[in-house]
Formats: sequence, C-alpha cells, structure tokens
Amino acid sequence: MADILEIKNLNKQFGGVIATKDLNLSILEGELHAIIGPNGAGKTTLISQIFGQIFPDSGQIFFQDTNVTKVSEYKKSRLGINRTFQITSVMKSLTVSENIQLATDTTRENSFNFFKASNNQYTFFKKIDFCLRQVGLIEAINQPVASLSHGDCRKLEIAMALASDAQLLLLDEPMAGLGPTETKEMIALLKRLKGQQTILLIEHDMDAVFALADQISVLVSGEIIATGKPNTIRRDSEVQSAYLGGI
Amino acid sequence: MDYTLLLIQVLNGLQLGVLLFLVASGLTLIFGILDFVNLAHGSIYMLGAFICASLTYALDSYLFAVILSLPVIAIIGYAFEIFLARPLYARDHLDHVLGTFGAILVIDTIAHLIWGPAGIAIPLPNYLDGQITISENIEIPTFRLLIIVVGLTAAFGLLWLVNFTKLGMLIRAGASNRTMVAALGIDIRTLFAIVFAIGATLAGIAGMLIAPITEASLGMGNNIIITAFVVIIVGGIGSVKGAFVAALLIGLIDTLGRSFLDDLFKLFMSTGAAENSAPAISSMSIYLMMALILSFKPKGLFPPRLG
Amino acid sequence: MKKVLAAIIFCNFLISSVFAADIKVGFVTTLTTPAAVIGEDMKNAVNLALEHLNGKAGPHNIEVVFGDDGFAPDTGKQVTDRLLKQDKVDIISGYIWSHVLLASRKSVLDAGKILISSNAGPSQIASKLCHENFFSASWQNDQTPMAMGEVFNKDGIKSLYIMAPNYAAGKDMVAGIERTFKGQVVGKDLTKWGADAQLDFSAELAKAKVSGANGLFVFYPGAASGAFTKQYHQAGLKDLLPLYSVFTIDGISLPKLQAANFSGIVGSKVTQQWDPSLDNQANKRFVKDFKERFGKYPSFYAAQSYDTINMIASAVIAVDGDMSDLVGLRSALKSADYNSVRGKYSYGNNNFPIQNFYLREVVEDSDGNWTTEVIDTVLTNHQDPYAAECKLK
Amino acid sequence: MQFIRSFKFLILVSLLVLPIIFNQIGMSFYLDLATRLCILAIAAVGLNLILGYGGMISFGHAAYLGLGAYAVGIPAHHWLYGGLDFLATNNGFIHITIAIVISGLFAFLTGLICLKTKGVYFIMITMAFSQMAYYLFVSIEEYGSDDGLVINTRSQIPLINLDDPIQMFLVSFSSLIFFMWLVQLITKSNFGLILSGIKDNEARMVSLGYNVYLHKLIAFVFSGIICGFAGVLLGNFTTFISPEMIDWSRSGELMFMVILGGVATVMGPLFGAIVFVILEEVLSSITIYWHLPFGLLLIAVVLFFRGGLSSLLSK
Repeated sequence: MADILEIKNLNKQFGGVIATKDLNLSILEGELHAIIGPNGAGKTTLISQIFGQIFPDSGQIFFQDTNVTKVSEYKKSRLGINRTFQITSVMKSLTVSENIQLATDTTRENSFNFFKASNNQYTFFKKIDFCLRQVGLIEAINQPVASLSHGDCRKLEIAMALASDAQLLLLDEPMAGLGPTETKEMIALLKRLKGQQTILLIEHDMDAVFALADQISVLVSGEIIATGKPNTIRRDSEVQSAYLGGI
Repeated sequence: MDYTLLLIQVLNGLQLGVLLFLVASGLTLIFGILDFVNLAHGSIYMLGAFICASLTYALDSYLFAVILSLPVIAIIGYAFEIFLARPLYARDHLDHVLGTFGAILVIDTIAHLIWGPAGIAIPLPNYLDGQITISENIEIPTFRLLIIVVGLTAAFGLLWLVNFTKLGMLIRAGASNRTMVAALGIDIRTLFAIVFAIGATLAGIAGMLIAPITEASLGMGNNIIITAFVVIIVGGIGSVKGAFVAALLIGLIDTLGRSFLDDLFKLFMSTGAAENSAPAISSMSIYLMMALILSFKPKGLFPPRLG
Repeated sequence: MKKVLAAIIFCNFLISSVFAADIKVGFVTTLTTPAAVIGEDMKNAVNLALEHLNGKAGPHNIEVVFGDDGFAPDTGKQVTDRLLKQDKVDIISGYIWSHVLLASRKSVLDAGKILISSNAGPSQIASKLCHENFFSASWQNDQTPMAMGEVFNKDGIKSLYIMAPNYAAGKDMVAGIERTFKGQVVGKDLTKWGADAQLDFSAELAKAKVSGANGLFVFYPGAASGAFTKQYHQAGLKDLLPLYSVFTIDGISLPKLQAANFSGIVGSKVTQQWDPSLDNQANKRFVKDFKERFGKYPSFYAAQSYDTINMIASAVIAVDGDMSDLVGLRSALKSADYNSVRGKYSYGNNNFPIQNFYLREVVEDSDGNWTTEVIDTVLTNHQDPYAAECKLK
Repeated sequence: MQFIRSFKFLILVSLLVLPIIFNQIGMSFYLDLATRLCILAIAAVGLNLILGYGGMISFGHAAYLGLGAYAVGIPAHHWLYGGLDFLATNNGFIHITIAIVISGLFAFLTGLICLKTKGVYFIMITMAFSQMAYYLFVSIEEYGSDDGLVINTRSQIPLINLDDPIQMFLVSFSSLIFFMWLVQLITKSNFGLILSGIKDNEARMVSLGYNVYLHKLIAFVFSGIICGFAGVLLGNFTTFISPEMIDWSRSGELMFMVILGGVATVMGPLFGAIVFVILEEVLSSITIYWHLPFGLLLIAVVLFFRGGLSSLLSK
C-alpha cells in the first residue's frame, strides 16, 4: 500500500512557542493511525496544518503524492481530506439530513443551483440514508440538530465526514465529552469504519486508541518521539517515561 | 501653504478628536467588554448637554453645573444598564440594535417634550469665553483649548485606569475573555454596571463640553453616534488605545478635509466644481478611510488580543 | 390585527368627515427635529390669524391641517400627498425649506390645487418652474441677500467671506449676495445641512479669519443660528471680521441668545422685508397679540404665516368659498388685497412679491427684551431677478 | 398549520383588495399607502435574503433603493432637459436594466471588501459605503444635490401606465409577490441551504469545502439587485428622489422591518413592512410625538416577542 499522506520536516512556531518541530509522518492508505500525546503537545495544531487552516513555517505535506503544504482548507476538502473538530462543529439550526446534504460533493458541486429545490434529489436520499445508518442516526433524520444529544452530534460529525467521500479523515478527539456508553458506541462505530477509510485519529482515551489503531505515533512538545504498532508503543520505554508513566 | 492656518486647523481637529474619543471610548468599553451594541450612547451625550444646560441656568454657573451633572449622568447610565441593556446581553447584536434604536426614539422625544425643540445655549463664564493668544497671529478660543485639555486628561486617565488598576485589569480581561473574569470570582454584573456608568459619564462629559459651542440640541447625539462607531471600528473594538488613535485621526481628517480640500481641488478642476464637490468628499473622507482600513485590517487598527 | 387597523383607519376617516369644515387649508412645516422651533412659531402665528378671523373667511369656516415635514424633502412630499389625498385640503401652504418645497411642488400642482409658500422661495420656482397656481407670501431667496449686498456697498465693505448651508436656499443666498455686492468674495464655505447638519464651524471660522476679508456674510436659519453666532463670538472675530447675516438672527434666536447673555450681537444688522416695528395697523395688532399670547416677539416666519392665512381668507371671500374656481382664486391672490403685516405690496408675473426690503438692527426694547428695529429702507418695490425668466405674463 | 396558512393568504388578499376598494370609495390615500408598503416590503424581502437567511447584517441597504430610484430619475432628467444623450430615456425597461446593473455592480464591488469583515465590522462597513453613496449624490449638483431630484416623467412600459395609481399599485403588488416567491425558491435550493449553513457555522462550511466568500458575495449581489428594483418602483411612485433616502436611518428602517416581521421567514418582511408603515401613518397622524410610542413598541418587541411577529403566528 502507498502512503496517502506524507509529512516532511514540518515546523511551526507561535510567537516563541514551538508547536511543531521537525515533524515527519507517513500514513498508509487504509490504516487507522492514532496520534497521542500530553495536553499541549501540538496535536490539534498538527491537524490544522494538515487541513490547511494554518500553514507551517517550513516543511512539506504531500497528499497522494501532491504537495499540498500551502493549499487552503476549502480546497483541501475538495481534494478529499476532511476533518472533525475537538469541539462539536455542526450546523445547529438545520436538520440532520440537511447537515449531511451540505457535506456531500453533490451539493458542493451544484452549489450555484439557485432555483432548483435542494430536498427532492434522489441521489441524496440514498447517501443520507447510507451515512446515517452507518453511524446509527437514521431515526433522527428529520430532527433539527439543536435537539440532538452531545453524543449524537459527534456521530453526526462522523456521518458528515463519511458523506464527503473523503479519502482521509482527520478525527480530532471524537470521544471528547462522551459518557461511558456513548464512548463504547463510538469505538464500535470507528471499528466499522476502519478499513473502509484512512483515518488519522487524535484521542486521549488510551483504551480506545489501543483498541482501534493500526499505527500509533507519540507527539511530545511538537516532536514525534515514537511511531509503531500498539504493542511496540506500549513497551517503548521512552514513551512510558515521557507520557505513559502514569498508567 | 499657510502654516498658521494649518496649525489652527490641527488644533481644531484635535478638539474634535478628543470629543469623539470621549464618546467613542465609552462605546468601545461597553461594546468590547459587555459585547453590547449601544446605539443610544449618543442620546446619553445629548442628555449630558441638556442636563448641564438646565443646571447652568439653575445654578448660574457652568462649572457647578458640570460637576453636578456628572453623577446625574452616571445614574442615568446605570439605570439604562439595568432596564434595557441587562436583559439584552444574552441576545445577538440585532436585538441590541433594534432595542437601543427604540431607546433613541424614546429619549429624543422625551427630551423634545422636556426642553422643547429650540435647543439651549449655555453661557460661559468670562474667563472661558475669550481667546488665548499663542503667538502673534495665532489665537484660539479659550474654551476650545479647555476641551482639548479636559479631553486629553480624560483620555490619559482612562488609559491609566485600564492599564494600571485592578478595575482596568478586569476590564481588559473582560474584553478578551468574559468567562475568565467570571472564573476569577468577580461579580460580573457589578463590573458591567460600573463599565456602563463610566461609559455613559464619558459621553455625558463630551455633551457638556460641546454644548457651550453648538448648544444642546435635539438629535445632536445621532450626529455623533455614527462617527463614534466609525472610530471604534477603525480603532478595533474594545481597545481604548485604538479608540484614541482613531478619534484623533478622524478628527484631523475631517477638519483638515473641510478646510483644505476645496483649495486642493481647485488645482485640477473648476472653482465651481471644487466648491461643490469638496464638502461632499470631505464628509465622505472618514468613511473612505474606514473602508480602506477595514479592507486591509478587517478587525481595525488595534484588534484586542484573544484568549 | 388587520381588521383592527382597518377599523382605526375607517374611524379616522369618519372623524375627519363628520367635523369637516367648509374650507380646509393644508399647512406644511417642521414640527420635529431641532428645526421645529421655526415650525412652532409658524403654527402659533397661523392659529393667531385664525383667531383674529374668528375661524372664518366671510361666512365660510376655515380649518387648518398641519403637516410635519421632518426637515427632509421626501418626508415633506409624503405629508403633502397625505394632506391632498387623505385630508382632502382645498389649498396647500407653509414650507420653510426650499428643498422641501421643490420636492412637494409637483404633487400639489398636479392635483390642480393652489400652492402658497409661507417662507421658501427657491430660484427655480421663480424662473423656469414658475406656475400660475403657485404664490409666494414671502420673498424670492435671492432678494434678502441682494439687499444686504447693497448695504455692503454703502458701508464700503470691499471683500467678503461667505458661509451658508449646502442646500437650495443656501446656494440662492450666495447667488443673491454676489448679484449686488460690488467687492470681492475671498472665500466661501457650504456646510452640511439637513437632519444631521454640521454645527461646529471651527474650521470654517479659522479660514475666514485668515482670509483677509472685511466682513463675514452668513445664512444659518433656525436652530443653527445660535450655534453659529456663539462660535463667531468665541472665535474673537467681532472686531476683526464684522458679521452680516440674513435669516439668522431673528425672533427665534434672539430670546435664546439673550438668555445666554450674548451681548455681542446687540447692534448687529440684518435685512428683511418685514420687522416687528413696521408701522401699520395689521402689524401692530399682530405683534401685540403675538407677544401677549406667546411671550416673545414673532419671527419673520410667523409674520409670513400670519399673512398666508389672511391672504387665503381674502381669496376665499372673493370666490365666495368656491374653491374649484381657480381663475377667481388666482386673480384674488394676485391682487394681494389684504392687510399684510409688511404693508402694501404687489405681485410680479412669477407670483413673487414686489416689496420693500429694510435694514434692521438688533436693539433692546423698553422691557429689556432683544428685538430688531428698522433703521433704513434698502430696496423699494423690489422685484426678484428671476421674474424675466418666467414664462407667465 | 391550516389556520396559519389561510391567515397568510387572507393578508395577501386583503393587501390586494382593500386598497382598491378604499380608492374606489374616494380614499385614494390608502392606495398610495399600500403602494409604498409593497415597495418597502420588496426591499425588506431583498434584505431578508442576506440578513435573515445569510446572517449578513447590512446597515446600508437604503443605498440600493436610492440607486434604483436615481436610475429612473437621471435618465428621465436628461430625457426632459437634455444632456448626456446616451443616457436620456424614459423607457422603463432601460431604467430597470440600469438599476439592476448599477445596484448589482455596487453590491459586487462593495461586497468584495465588506465580506472580508464579520459581525459588527460588517454592519459598519456596509453603512460606510451607503454613506459614501449618500455624499456622492449630495455632490452632484446636476441631479439636485441635497435638494433631491424631481422625476417629472414616469418610466414608460408597454401596456402599463404607471401614472395611474391603481396600475402603479398592481405593478408593485405583483412585483412583491414575484420576489417573495423568488426568494423562497432561492432559499429552498442548494444555494439557499448552503447560505443557511454559512449563517449557522461559517468555519464548518469552509472545512466542508465551500467557497464561503463567493457564496456570500452572490447572495449579497442578489439582495442588492432586488432592492435596486424596489428603488425603480419607489422612484416612479414618489416621482422624487433625494440623498436623504439613502441615509443610514433609512437603512435602519429597512432592517427593523425585517427584524420586526421575523428574520428568515417568507412573510416576515411583509409583516414588518405592514406594521411599520401603518404604525408610522397612524401614530404620526395622531401626534407629532409619535416616536415615543413607536420607540416603546420597538423595545417591547425586542424584550418580549423574540423572533418577530412571524413567531407570534407560528406559536
């Protein structure tokens, strides 16, 4: 399998604070790659750079062998990268199905359709139906998002990411703020997705990470100090002293 | 170029600038910290002028009238906060705009009912009513000089308050992060009411200062409120320093535009055309400047730092 | 909701039709914004005129319906339409502001009604836009400053600095002074006017001061006059740059200036076609009763409004209340056969008055109130310069 | 639901029928009132597209009304009095075309800059541009400067005589219905859905791959054009246009109509215009101090009836 994403010597500073330092990372197509690290290690900053919300000071990012280092976020999304946010980010005043609809390529490509009604296009129904069944939200299809629980909103975000047909999903702490039952459901959901999608997962929940990931990279102070399979990481002494020591 | 005239016009521009600052600083504090759009801020400025005018006649002294008007205006600001602003904090800006526009209509009409449409001229004591000779051919009205001095004092006082006092620290913290202030265990409601009263008082002072020049008149607040908004937008919402810089900038641009633009235009167009277009262009100049600055710095010259 | 509103509108209609008077006169003036100070004076004068007429022109009841133009041309036009279509007035009068009059003119004339201006006299209406159904009860804008120009020539003023608001009348005033003034105009400022007019003139006064002019001519009517005169005084220009004004220091601003004890203006001079001190029967009664009733001298706005009502009454009597008799109304109005407070005058071909213009001085009367007094007649039976451009015969 | 739908229908029918009845029984003033109401409602519908559905609070939309009216007044002025032959016409279609092009262009150019800003900055910069338009017309003496321009001849359109008040009203009314229908169509389309998405969560829409700026710009231009068209009607209706009609307070009035009626609803702008125009009319005929009850009412609406009048209906 080929690398879908390759990051070379990435550097980013905010004022005097180093957020990313000489970072190298490759993600294989189809794998679920998790990034763990203590608070403030620069995980979200890394995702934001991959997605193009902020640009690195130096270094390159390749997506499917194309240099996308300085491609802005809305174009990245069109190339096939999609992300979810640490803080739930959905359109609260719209319905569940409208949120999905907005996430699809079809809507995006026909975005200058001014006069044709958006809600009676057959292709949408199939896709919306599919995505919502995947995440188990099909009952809520016509509900306004404002009425959903926090856990359901997080599922909706995943469904939106699915609907976009992205080749690479960047998931920024999908379990954040979920209760134990909801966390279990989310892990099951990600397990189902694994293999169908390439996923870069940032997560604090160690049980989830070790249960899900194919590869794990450990990020400390902007640097990747180790990369490997879950078992290797678990045994790595450097990782243990830097991060997992407490467990 | 006539340098004497230029100097006088710069002083005039400065005077307009500090007046704008007095109105705009309150507006920017209320806006920045309370996140409340107060269109009726100009009406407080008008009330300052009218109350001071009435008291001047009642007490037969401008000075005592000003001193007595200050707490009155502060109380009005405080009351305004409790009855109209407080219920609207949680709403969006649209509701603020609509509600405070309603307040403008109400306050203006009440002022019409109380003081009549005529406006009130305020007599100045003799020692303020003359001119001061700066050099051989530069004379400026004493009172305008006083406005500059009072305005600058208020400006530096406010900058000191914001930058070097505990209240100021809370105000700055509030401007960038409201929840943090709450987390510090401060009674946010009291802080808000104090900020509102300070803002109202500053606007009231501006009204009291301008009234002896232009009279207290209906609608005077609506003339200045839009310019004051331009000031705080250009300066960056919530930034007292930004408001100060922008107010002086706008005061100077407006005054210098009014005095020199027609001569400038006469260089390349007919006298008639110049005399006709210069006033329009000079009135437009502050908006032009605002559009220009916002297109390069969409959050104004000194955007408050976040987080 | 809709039903309630319809009911309100319907009641409104009923009330106005039940109490309908024989002759309805529409009177448009400014009753809100700071300029309402003029409107109130006019309204007082209209009511005084009605009282003096016992509300009747001959056997016919006269009712006046007031409309507020809000100091804006489009509002003025809207209120004019309302008077014509809703209140169904027989004749329209009033109008302080030239731009409001220009905006409203078409509505009235298209409706085939007589339009009488109680104050505004823009040059357009005196020349190419003159109309047989339009009459002025005041003057053409240029005339008063023309009289002032003559005063300058007599006083030996060689150079002049001019300040006026940037609207129709302001431009006419400037044109008027330039018509008769033989010296040089060294500087001119047209300042922003309207609901948010410019009231701080520091920049302009500073320019005027260094311009080297012998005199400063200004036109700042209504609420702006107090602001202007005060700043003129504070700028210390009194001895350096004598002030000459038209429609600025008047019955409206004087009480306010006196209350502020602004003694600098006593002795200053203005020109006008009317003065409270004019010696005729109608004027004496008008000034006396006005002072008794409202506690101050009437302004020229008031005098012209008082004249307007009397002029209308004389025309109503002439056609015996038949307001559809436009020919009769026109000829009655044109004869100016009523007791005007300015004395006898006549109408030119463009239906603007041919009348005297006086030089007046601000003085203190026997009761200690500030007023004006005629000191000279500058122009006698003066016709405006635009009459020749009017096609009417 | 049924009741609300029939109520809305009833309002539209009475808006069409009542003015004509009033006119026939000799109260032509109410016909004019209804015409003005329809025209202002069109502008409010246009503003609602961006304010209600797109979350762009424009404080400068009176400028488009003014541009539309000047697009009638200026060609008519030259047609009557000569000068600028290429512009001189009283052809209504040309007036409408000019209005659409000019207001669209103005919206496009100012939108390019305005849409870089957000929130209150956006409110103020739209206001700044409309003030510039205001001072532009103040400075053109040929078109009356501060005094405004009297439009001595109305636009000529085949088969329609705008000088007839009833036809003027019918044209305004049917235009209003047309634009209400059009805006509803737009808001139900993909574009409309995206616009609602942008209003709700702009950052998310960017991350979903939308060119948010371009979508906002297009909506802004649409909205400007609708108001420009309303301006053509306004110019023909009042036969007068002055810079005063571009002033920020007029933009405020438009905004309040939209908010009063209820943002992002089909009928909201119309309700807002009805209430605004009738209140202004009724209150101002009772007292010159009508701003007092009007202001109190505004405050009451904000404090106690959130979501405007439409929300009262749907409760």
